[in-house]
Amino acid sequence: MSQLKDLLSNLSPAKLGEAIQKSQIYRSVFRVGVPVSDRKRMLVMLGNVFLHLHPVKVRKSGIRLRFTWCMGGITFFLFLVLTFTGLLLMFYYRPTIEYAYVDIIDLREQVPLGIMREIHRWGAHAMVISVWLHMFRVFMTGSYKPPREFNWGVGVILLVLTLLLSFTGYLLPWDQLAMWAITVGSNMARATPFAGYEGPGANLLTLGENIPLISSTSDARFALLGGTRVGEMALLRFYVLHCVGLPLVAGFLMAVHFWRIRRDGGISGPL
Amino acid sequence: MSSETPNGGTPKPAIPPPAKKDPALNISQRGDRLYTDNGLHKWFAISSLLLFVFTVWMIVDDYNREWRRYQRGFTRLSVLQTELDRQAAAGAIDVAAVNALSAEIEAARVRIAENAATLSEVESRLEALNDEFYSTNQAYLFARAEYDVERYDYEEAVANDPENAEPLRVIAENRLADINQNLEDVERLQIAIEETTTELDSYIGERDRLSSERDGLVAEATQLEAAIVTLDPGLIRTSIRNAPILDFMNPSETVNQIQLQNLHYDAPFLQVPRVDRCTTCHLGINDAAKDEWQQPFTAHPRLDVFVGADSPHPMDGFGCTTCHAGLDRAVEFSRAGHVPDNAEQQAAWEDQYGWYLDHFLETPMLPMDRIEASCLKCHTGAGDVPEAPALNMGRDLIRTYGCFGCHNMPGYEEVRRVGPDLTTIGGKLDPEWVKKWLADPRAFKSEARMPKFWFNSNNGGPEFEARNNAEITAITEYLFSRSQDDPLPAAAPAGGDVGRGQALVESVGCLGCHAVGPIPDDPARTQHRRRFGYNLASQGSKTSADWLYNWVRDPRAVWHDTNMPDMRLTDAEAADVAAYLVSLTNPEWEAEAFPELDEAALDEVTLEFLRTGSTGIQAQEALAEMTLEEKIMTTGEGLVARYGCFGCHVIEGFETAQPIGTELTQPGSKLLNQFDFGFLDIEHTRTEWYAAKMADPRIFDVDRVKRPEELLRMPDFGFDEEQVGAIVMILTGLVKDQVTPDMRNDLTADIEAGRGLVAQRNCRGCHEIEGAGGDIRSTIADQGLWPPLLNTQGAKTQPMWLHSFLQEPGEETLRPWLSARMPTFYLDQAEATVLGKYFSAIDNAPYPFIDTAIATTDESLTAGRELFELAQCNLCHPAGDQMPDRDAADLAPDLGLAAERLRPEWVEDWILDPQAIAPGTRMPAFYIDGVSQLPGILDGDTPGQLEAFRDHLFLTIGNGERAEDN
Amino acid sequence: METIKDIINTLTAPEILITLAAILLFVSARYRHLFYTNKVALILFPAMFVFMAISMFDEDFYLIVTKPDNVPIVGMLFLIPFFTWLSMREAVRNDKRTEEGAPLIEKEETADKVLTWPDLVYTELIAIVLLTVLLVGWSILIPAPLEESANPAATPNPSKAPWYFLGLQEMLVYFDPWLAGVVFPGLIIVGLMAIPYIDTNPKGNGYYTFKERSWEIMTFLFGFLILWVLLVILGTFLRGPNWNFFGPYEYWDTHKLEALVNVDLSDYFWVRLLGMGRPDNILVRESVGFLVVLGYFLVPPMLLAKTIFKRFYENLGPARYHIMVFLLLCMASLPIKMVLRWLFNLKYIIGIPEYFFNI
Amino acid sequence: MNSQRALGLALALTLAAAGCGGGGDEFSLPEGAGSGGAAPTGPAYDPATATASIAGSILFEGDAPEMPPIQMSADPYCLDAGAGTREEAVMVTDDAKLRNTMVFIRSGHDTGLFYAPPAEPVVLDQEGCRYIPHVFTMMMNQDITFRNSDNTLHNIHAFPMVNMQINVGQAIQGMETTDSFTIAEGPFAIRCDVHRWMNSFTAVFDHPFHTTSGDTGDYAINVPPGAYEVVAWHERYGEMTGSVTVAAGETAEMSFTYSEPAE
Repeated sequence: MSQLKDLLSNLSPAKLGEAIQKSQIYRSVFRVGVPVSDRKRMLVMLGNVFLHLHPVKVRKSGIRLRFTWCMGGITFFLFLVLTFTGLLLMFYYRPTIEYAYVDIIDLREQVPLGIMREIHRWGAHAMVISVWLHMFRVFMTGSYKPPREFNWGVGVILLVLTLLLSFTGYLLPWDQLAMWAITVGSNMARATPFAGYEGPGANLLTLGENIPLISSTSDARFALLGGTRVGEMALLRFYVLHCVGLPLVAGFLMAVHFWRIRRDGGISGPL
Repeated sequence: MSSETPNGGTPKPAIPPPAKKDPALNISQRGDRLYTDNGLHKWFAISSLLLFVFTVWMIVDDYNREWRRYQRGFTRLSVLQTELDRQAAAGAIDVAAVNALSAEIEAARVRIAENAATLSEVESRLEALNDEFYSTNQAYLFARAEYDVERYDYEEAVANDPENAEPLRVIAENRLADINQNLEDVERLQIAIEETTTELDSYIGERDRLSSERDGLVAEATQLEAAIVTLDPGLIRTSIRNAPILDFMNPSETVNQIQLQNLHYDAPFLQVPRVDRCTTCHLGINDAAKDEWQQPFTAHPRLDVFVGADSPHPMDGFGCTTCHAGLDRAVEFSRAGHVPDNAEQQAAWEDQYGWYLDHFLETPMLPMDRIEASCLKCHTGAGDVPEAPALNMGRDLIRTYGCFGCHNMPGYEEVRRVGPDLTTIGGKLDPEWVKKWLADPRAFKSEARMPKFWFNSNNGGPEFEARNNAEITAITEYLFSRSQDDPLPAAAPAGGDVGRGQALVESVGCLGCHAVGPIPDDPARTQHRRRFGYNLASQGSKTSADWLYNWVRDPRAVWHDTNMPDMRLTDAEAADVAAYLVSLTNPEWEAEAFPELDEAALDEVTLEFLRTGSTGIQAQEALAEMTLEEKIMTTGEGLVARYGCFGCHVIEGFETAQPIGTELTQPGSKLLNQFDFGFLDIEHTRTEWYAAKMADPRIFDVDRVKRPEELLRMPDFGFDEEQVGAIVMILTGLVKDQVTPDMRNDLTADIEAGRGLVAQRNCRGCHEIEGAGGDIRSTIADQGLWPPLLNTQGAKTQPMWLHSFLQEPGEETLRPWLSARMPTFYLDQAEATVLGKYFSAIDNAPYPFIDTAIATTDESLTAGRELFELAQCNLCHPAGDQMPDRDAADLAPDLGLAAERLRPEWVEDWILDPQAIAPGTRMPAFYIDGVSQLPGILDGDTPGQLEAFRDHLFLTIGNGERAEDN
Repeated sequence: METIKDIINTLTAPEILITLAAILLFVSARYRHLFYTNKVALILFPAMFVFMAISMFDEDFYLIVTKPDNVPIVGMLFLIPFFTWLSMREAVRNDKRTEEGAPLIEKEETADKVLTWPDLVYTELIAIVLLTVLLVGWSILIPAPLEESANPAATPNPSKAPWYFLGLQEMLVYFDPWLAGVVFPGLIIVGLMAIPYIDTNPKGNGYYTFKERSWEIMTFLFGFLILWVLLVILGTFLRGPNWNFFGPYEYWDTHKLEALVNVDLSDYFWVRLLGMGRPDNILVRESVGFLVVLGYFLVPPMLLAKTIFKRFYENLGPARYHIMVFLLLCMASLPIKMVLRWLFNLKYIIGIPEYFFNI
Repeated sequence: MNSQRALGLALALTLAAAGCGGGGDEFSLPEGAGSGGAAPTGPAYDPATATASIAGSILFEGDAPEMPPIQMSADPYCLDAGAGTREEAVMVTDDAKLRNTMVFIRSGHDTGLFYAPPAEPVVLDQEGCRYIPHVFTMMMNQDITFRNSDNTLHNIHAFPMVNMQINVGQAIQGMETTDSFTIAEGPFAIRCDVHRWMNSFTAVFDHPFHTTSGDTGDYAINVPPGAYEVVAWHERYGEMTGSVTVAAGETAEMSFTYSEPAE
């Protein structure tokens, strides 16, 4: 009887919590326990694979919104949001010209939580803006200066990748907006010097007298679109780039970017 | 560092040193923390709450779609309706009968109770038997299974190891004996159970029978009650079924869709199968009982033609957007592309549904007054489409006004130019008349079909007057100079009488295609087919009596390509008609004279033509050297080319010229940005553009500054609003959507070709075919004198007879009471065959070989004679040599012709209910709702009587073939 | 009201808008103590908001602003000025403190390090949650755009690139595609990546300041705000059918025409100046253009190295110096070409359409 | 988008309630959904309320045109049975009243009521190769019985514009056929196609306030008190209308005068 009483008294939430925290399972997962002491708080930062991207301690100024605008973090979070919603959208979207457009209509009309498309699209736009603003802030605080020169360079590539991700994604709904935006955008490739058939120097690249190397079916634009106009092949190319190619590269560079932030002294501040 | 507080509280910082700097900068001076935990918690709490709210909002917003409201409403109404039906069914129950049965059941129950002991003994016996049966049967089945294995072992051994097979055979055979024993046991038990059940039934059977009888009386009400429970299983169950996430299993609210693999949503350059989701909201569309339900639940108003499973266009095969257009996959009111029919509806929709026009929708729904345009997707021929009057009017207009002369249009490639041959203009008209005619054809007669090229909205100003007159003069002179006049075959005999001529024109059938002056509206039927031939008003001011005489006497002799049939007029009749037509003059017209040619204006036009291909200076020099004659010829030829006169008229030298108008193969899919709206303030839609263009083809030159030769050239046809609407319907209906041939399998080439020919020859001017036409009837007051309806022509007449009749209609007089006559159309073999096939195809009648041999009995023939006499057919119908004693006008068709003219099975249908086949016919019915009104013969047996009628008609009166008895 | 609209329509013409914006940028930087203050912000941003709100009553303005894909640019219209103002305000404050001999704002806190958990991690979490809320709300209220299905036969007028590339598309007005679409974007990327290596100014590392790096900041702001963001906004809101300019309150009439009377430099030289025909030989014809372009890229570096860029030349050394000046000259070529176009209707400095080589 | 509304809902509703609550309450069944088919649209009319009366005569001014005899040679039977019959278009009594004129109420009666058709049928007889009566009125859905009292073939061919045409052949003497018209419509003819001279005229009403001037040239209609538009219709002379107001228990006098129009 008394044993039962003991048992019951142990069932109070506090005691239960304590018991759980003492259990082997809990300790195997959360090495440190509830980070209530400063020591534990540091250990948490060191012990967690995600959190250890951050140093244990940061400059006060470095966490001020006024200073960082949080734009880098927002950009990364938007990238995660886009990955997640993009994954869901891939279940419903077929990158063929027959179905691309009607699948988007279905997402709007019928698919439960088709709002994922809205989140994906607006998130993508927001990411373009936030990445610009991140660059703007980094410049204005002079944070590209040594020792962060290389990381600035990585950041510039990431910015370009962000624009390319957005650009490739722009085509996928296969509506007039998409097709003509990509047509206008990709038409510029036609004018690539030497590599585009309307670019300067292209008609100098000939075999013998009059066998052109660069024609409308063998130039930079053709390589980009897989055809002479924005069609089925362009859709597939852009889809693969959008869903696999570019995110992989961006993910890899992001890892470098974050690692270099740590290596180069964390969030910048006056020396 | 070591100070730990529970709840993750902040270590109390040391008291901050006084701020050294501008406090506005808010520089924290507190130790190793920037924020307080409570502050962060507060922010976190607020943001989390917001996130929760927004997440809920998102799910609700995503879930709460418009269509759910309709589905809930529909379920609610269905429950209400079923409840009303149930009440009605309950009210209709014969309560007395139910009560009587209940009493009997009670009595039976009492009797059962009296025998309770025996009953229970029988029941327990039955139970024991059932138990025994179960175990015995199981033993039998197991033994069978063992035997199958042993038999296989034996067979296998025989094949592979014959020496050792014998023992196995013994084993299997022993087993077989066991099995037979088992089977016997089982069967014995089955019999025992059956007997016991019968015994039991003798006690309780009566009660059960009575009960099921009583259930039968209330069955309808009970079923409806169950239906209500199925429809509405209660709030909680419905809620669980339709809850977000859970609704992936078996929701009652769901998006309904019709998938159409063969009908495509026509995206540019590719075809996507349609997925019509319209029935998600239009839930009662296929249920005739819901015809008065409010939208969106209303049943389709024409389930006999559309949507209904038995209609020619069933929902599962054709969907909705194939005809209605709109976005097939949308389930939201505006996005689906609903388009209001009028401003009132638009206001109501905006109020009720927040309606807006989705400008990104390529094919918004067609408003009701333009829905017929969709028929053109499948009904691609040039003939009429049943039940589409406006569309047919449009097609008639295109055919009669000859749009295809200048514009390439599908379906009209082989049709000849609509205007008269101008290579013989000199023998028919005089130049003064032609000039005045060109200047304003409708001043000559309001119904003129020739469009107006000059003095229109873009060349009607005073500055154009001299120029227009010069152009008209040049064209006229040019045409006459090229005319090769053959002498007329005969001169008109004297003595033509105007009165007799008028009577002839009004009675022989001219008015099926022609009218004299404006055509009065007739609410009973359309009149546009009477515009097929030229309006006869003012004819006397145009052509001479000689010409008219030759024309009406034998049109083909004057113009071999004419559509005008031969009315088989005698010479005297032709003279009368010519006299009458000559008397129809237009004195105002004759009083006016055409202005003299202004040579300066002519020079200006001539110069335009000379300038093409040479410089301005060269042109000036060339002009200076030309005579007036040469100028006129140059200009005339140039103008014929510029205005494309050869599109409608045969003009020498232009026989193979290319049409000058815009191609109209898919005008309904022409992209909006390819239309030039100019500065016209109209809505930028295809329909509006076409409507404006048809109402005034030059309207888009308004406010434009152009040189004369750049002006729009399409002439003004003077269409009224209705005509404009009809043509716009055709234009918007010719879309690029491709329908696969198998979707048109009911619409055979025979039907399309026949409809085309019927339209081309204007058969419907006089006859009603497929329920439409017979425009001439408006001019004939007495229904009895109307030309025959051809509604069941294919089922009615024998192919051979029809074929020869169509080619030589003058051979025999079928209906002596009619003054209108079937003209000779000079149909060739092929055309007569087309019509024969067509009539047979629409009635699903065999063609061309049919069996007219009649199997009969002598009794039937006798009965036929009696019936024939009783019904006094001979009172009106001539029958062979029996001629009724009546005026020819009161006679009915000669029954002597029936055997070679009619199909036997049709005769039976006809006698059974003449009004059903030819509403308004004089032929009386002798069968009311299928019940014979002629009792006493064949015991009043309707089918027998009908056969007897037929037999008499074909075998006794006519010389039909009697089938061999077998 | 109509007069005000007309005035704004006139003021937003590209030549005026870009000039005004440049002037505003430089003036505000010159008088930054007055301009980048809280007070100005409190007036400026609400005023912008009110201006937008009132403008929404204009049908044409409403149509273009509420086009779903233009929503981000409307956001940018507020975000970019705000963050420009914010960074400049911080810079001004820091400069003031430096002048007074006080430590920088950031510096004061730099010494103090705080624990990442919870201060940073927690605030990041809150930021994530709030951003999610924003995205969800935005997504619920504004459906993603979906127009009619793609149709290669129906070219919309105007056809626009995605909004973030509209700066490049706007450049097409002044340069041929090979420059505006390929070379310049490449140079932008290269130039951005080169910044850390040609900006050797050790000051201003890790804190806001204007005074210590005013040259770098002004160059960057000019490039980013005027030559990129402003051109994006211009391309989005003010370019209509046929890429013609339309004021914010103007109806996009497809019939509107602009006279194409631009001429090449060779025309100016041979026809207008020398009064003779253009030589047949392409190289001779375009020799002036080649001279101008070569001169543009060769002469200024030398001159500048001797004069106002003397300090740079000494600090950077010849290699870095020449790269920097080359990039600067490329950047400057856009406004220079703009001005030449606006003032002289100059089309190409070198125009060899035969080889698609037009500058 | 109902986002704004949904925002309000969001806080208040749990997911299940939001998903599965009521909705669709704004819809309702069409009127008369329960009775299953065409039903009286209003309360039934009580004939006892017809306490007033409209009465009068159809007068004829001038000399009555003489009706020509009918040429019945088409059917030998008729030659006998109908010997001496004259056309019946204009028949004037000795006191100068016009027979065979329809009189009916066009407006003024309560259209909200349901007027039940009389149970007894109208009878149209064919005797001596003519229709009896020559002019009559009836109600919609009222039975009409055609009777052939002649020993020859007749067909009864009604030519309504709105209703279905009827064309029944009656070959046997004494035959009766019953039918009805389901829609109210103005006067139309009934003819025999076998004997083209035979004709009769009727009209179908959705109310009981109609009669003919019969053989006497007088008529009377019982109506509830009220103001009415009264119409007289004659097969040759056409329609005349008049207005009348009548109180309970009173009889309003309403006469019409026809005359042969001047040629």
